[in-house]
Amino acid sequence: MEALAISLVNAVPLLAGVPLWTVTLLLMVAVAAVILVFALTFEGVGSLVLRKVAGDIQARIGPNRVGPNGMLQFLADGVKLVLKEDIIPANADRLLFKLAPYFVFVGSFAAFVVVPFGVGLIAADLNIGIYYVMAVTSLVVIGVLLAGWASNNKWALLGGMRAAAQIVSYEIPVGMALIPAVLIAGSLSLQDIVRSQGGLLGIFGWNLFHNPFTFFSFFLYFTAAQAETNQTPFDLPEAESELVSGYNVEYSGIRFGLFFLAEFGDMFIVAALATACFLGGWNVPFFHVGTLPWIWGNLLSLGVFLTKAFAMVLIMMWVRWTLPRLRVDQLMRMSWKYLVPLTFVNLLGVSLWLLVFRGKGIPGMIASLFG
Amino acid sequence: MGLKAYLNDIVEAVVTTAKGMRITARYGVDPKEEVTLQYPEERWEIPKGYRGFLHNDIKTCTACNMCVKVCPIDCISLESVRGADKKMVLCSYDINIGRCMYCGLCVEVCPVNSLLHTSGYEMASVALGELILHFIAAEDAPEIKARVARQVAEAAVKAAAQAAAKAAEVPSSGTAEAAKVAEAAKAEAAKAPVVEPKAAMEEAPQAPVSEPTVAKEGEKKE
Amino acid sequence: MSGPADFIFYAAAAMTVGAAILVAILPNILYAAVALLFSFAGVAGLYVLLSADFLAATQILVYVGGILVLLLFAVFLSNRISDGKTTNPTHFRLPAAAICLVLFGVLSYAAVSTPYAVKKGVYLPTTADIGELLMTRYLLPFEVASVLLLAALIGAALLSRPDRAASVKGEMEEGKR
Amino acid sequence: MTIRTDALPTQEMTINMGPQHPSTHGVLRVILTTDGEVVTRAVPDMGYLHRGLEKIGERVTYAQYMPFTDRLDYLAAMNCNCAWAWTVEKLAKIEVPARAEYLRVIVCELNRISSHLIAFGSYTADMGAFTPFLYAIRERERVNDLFEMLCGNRLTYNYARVGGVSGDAPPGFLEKTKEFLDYFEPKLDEYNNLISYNKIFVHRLANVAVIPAEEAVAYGLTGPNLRGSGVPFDLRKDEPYSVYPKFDFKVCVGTGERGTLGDCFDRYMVRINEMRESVKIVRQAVAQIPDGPVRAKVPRLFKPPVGEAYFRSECPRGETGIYLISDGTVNPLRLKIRTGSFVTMNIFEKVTRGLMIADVVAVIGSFDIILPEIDR
Repeated sequence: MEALAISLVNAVPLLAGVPLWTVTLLLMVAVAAVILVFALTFEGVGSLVLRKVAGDIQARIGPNRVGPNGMLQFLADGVKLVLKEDIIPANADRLLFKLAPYFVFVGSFAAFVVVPFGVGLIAADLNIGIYYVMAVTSLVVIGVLLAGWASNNKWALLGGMRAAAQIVSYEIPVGMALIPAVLIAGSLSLQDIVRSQGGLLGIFGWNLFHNPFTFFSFFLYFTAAQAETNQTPFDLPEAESELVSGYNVEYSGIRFGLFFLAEFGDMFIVAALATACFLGGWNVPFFHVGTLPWIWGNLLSLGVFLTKAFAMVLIMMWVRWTLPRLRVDQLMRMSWKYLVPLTFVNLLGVSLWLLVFRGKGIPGMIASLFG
Repeated sequence: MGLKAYLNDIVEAVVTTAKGMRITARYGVDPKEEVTLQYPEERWEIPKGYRGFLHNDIKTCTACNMCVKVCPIDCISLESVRGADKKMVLCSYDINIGRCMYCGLCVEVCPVNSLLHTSGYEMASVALGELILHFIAAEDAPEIKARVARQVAEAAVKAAAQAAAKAAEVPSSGTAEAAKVAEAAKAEAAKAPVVEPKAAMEEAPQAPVSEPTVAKEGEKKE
Repeated sequence: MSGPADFIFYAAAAMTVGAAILVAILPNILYAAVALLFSFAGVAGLYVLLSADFLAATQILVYVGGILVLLLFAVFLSNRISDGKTTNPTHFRLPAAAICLVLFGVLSYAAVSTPYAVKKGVYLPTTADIGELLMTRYLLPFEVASVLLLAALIGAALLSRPDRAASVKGEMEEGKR
Repeated sequence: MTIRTDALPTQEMTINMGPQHPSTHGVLRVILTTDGEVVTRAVPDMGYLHRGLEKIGERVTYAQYMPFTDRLDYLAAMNCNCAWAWTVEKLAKIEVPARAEYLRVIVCELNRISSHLIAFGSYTADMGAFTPFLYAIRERERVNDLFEMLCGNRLTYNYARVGGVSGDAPPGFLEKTKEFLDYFEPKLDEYNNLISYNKIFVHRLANVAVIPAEEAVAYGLTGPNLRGSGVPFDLRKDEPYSVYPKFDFKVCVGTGERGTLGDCFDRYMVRINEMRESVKIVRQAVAQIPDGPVRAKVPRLFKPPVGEAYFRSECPRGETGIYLISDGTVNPLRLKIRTGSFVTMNIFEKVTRGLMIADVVAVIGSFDIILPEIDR
């Protein structure tokens, strides 16, 4: 970021008099704004697509009244959420009730900062990238717990407790399933991980096809991450048919909107991490994006990345509209009895593979066989 | 739980999920599977025996009260007066369509098929009172009553005159009865309201025109 | 360090200390927990300023995502949550204050008297170094800590596991009823 | 599955589930006492939908009561209609034309299909899968179309009459019925692939709320809830009425294929299999239906002889028995209705003890209760 600021100061003579840190700060704010706009747009469009996909799968049409073919439904929803009365229950804990949605939203939104959208399109290429995502999303737990408690509603409380227990226990398999990608790249930075899957092997350069263990890792990650973001079949915290709506049952208006946005934000983060860690990120198959001019390279890689990520989001929606929901003890059992041991075994397998074959994957070995 | 069962569990979960997802995918991709009817624009074909809103053709209605009696929830109310020909004349016929449960019992019992189900099913109103269908406007009721009363009175006067004539013609047979009839007719005529609204006299839209003659014939038969 | 970094340092420090004070004095235990969250966040901010990014993320992940959640769970489970009032009773104010003052004195003496090897802050990735150290120099403490945690885990699992004999007995009693 | 928390006692919590709750299938209120997520006691509180249906029956005539039976179980109104008609006919010993009986059986079985579809759909929705619910609704619409064609209404049919049915099948009805059956039968396999044998779904249902056969009998369960416990009791076979003896079908019972006999999964599977049997019955009835009148001569002011009659028939939610005392006037002297759902609620408190909140939803769904039947 500072390098960018220096180049900006050099390029624009008008900024010469301004202290460097001010430029950097302004730049940071601008980038954050861009990310926020992207996140909000995705969340809006995502909600529309979710409903459209639901409609298609359920042999009906889905929203089609607002705008051409229902395209503007999300704007109508957004306006509705903003204009709705913001109700705070009489016996709720007012301060925590108001505070909780922000924790959830911040926790979800902060993760967008390290998503590698393109060759040079990343808000902050932290060298602890993946770890950072895991850390900030833990804010969501606190927000959900407080929301459940502050509502002074037993269903909300149960939902909050469920959510917290679920997110905490699924953090482990999620982390363990992502480590193979880290091991292969030798870095926690998401950009490094994406770069490690480049090269001229095309889609076989992806970590997904690196070795059998990474292949399973991807599915383990995807399953566990679905649970961590409370997607069906793991949507117990807001299980509509059991807990009415879970931790957000008492929320209305824009505060509910924040929970809603955070949910879609989490969905994208999961898809983006899966894309970056296993599906080659912004790498264009058989093509080195870095050779293109800055603008075109970035646009191309952005397109590729978003395509992959949205495909993942679609698959999540597809799963969501197919499967029933687990029970809370089964959910825990699934994490501790199935996902955690499997991810550990998988991790061991990947480590051994890397040790034995000196970091080379199956496609790499085949490629070297043919020279 | 052995390792085999453990792995079987996982495989089964994956396989059954994949099976389900194949089905949902098929529905998701195939646009022919959409069954939604875009209601206000598209409508479904209403079958012949559809039980929609009730409609009473008051021209044929004989005010027999069958529908009122059979209705389990008293949503039909009817008021009628006896006309000059001893037949009932409707002066109000209301169906509370907000209360009606479209069971069709009233239509079934209607002897002259004047009460029918229409194919209408859309109705919305902001006041409960609007849900009461008046087949005869409420303000027409006094008019009809007055008109019928007038006709009854006229018929009674005529009948009395005839009876008197008959009595005069044939004094030997049944004088007492004839006199009685004449008395009754006179009394009835006296009962009829003296002040009649002018509007009713001027126009009687649903007036059963041939009633007085029919009445005469009926009496002659005696 | 330039101006803004100093400002951020003081802001983070103030947040840490201020939130910590709030934790101590707030009567509502849940508010105290939220204040603790801000305190942890302040500490994480300080770590970031010290170029210890891995540590900062760990701070958030472990303390906010783990410890604090556990704390909240404990509060929820041990109090009459349906009453909607969870208070933090304040007893023994004077002795506590005295002990805290003594502790503060000791700590500040240690902080002032330690000869720190102050280097100019260079931003370098620390993750690899931490990993390397954990696997070489500090392998023994690391493993000891792991074994301790494992023991604690097994113990917790054992404690929360329902007594098999008791449950069978319970079922029989239920059958009698 | 029972979870014991004797070792770690915590404070119990009382939660109101309902009367407004998405998965109590109406306005049932369940007072849950829970220890965390484990239910220690679940007391159903009924009566929010009480309309005095039995008392109404003593104030209206025999013919007028027919629309009220629609409201007894609005998802299987045809079955209730026919039950009332059969009871009154038993009381007054009225001979019903054969065609009318066949039509009744056809509509009863079609309505059993549509009712079980709702049971299946709402159960999967309770379990978190929303898509099968809409598929079920889609199929049910077709049944409703058939009924609309037959009697003009889509939900409250009021089709049966004392002495027959309200009208003969319009031309094309039987063909359309066949068309529907051909369309519907493969869908059952699709449901099974989509959700019935889904691992998560099976795990949610298997071994939950097991009702042993003797207990089910002792508590007076009937219908699919009884058959789910493995008791092959079906009034259509065991106490045949109408023209049921002429059809070849089998009584579906729970087999405990995925867990213990008598668990939620068995009750669920019985309904799925019963739909298949109903398809079979309707096929045979459509093939055999004779020509002729559809209504016996019954005086308009119908006065049955003094006496009493009890008639029970197999409704989708169990046995619906109607007890009728006539004093020779146009109104029944006393009317008592025994419904499957109400009796089923007796065992609710017993089977939900020690389950989790999510299981309570599963139990309510597996009983396939309907509130108008419970409260009447």
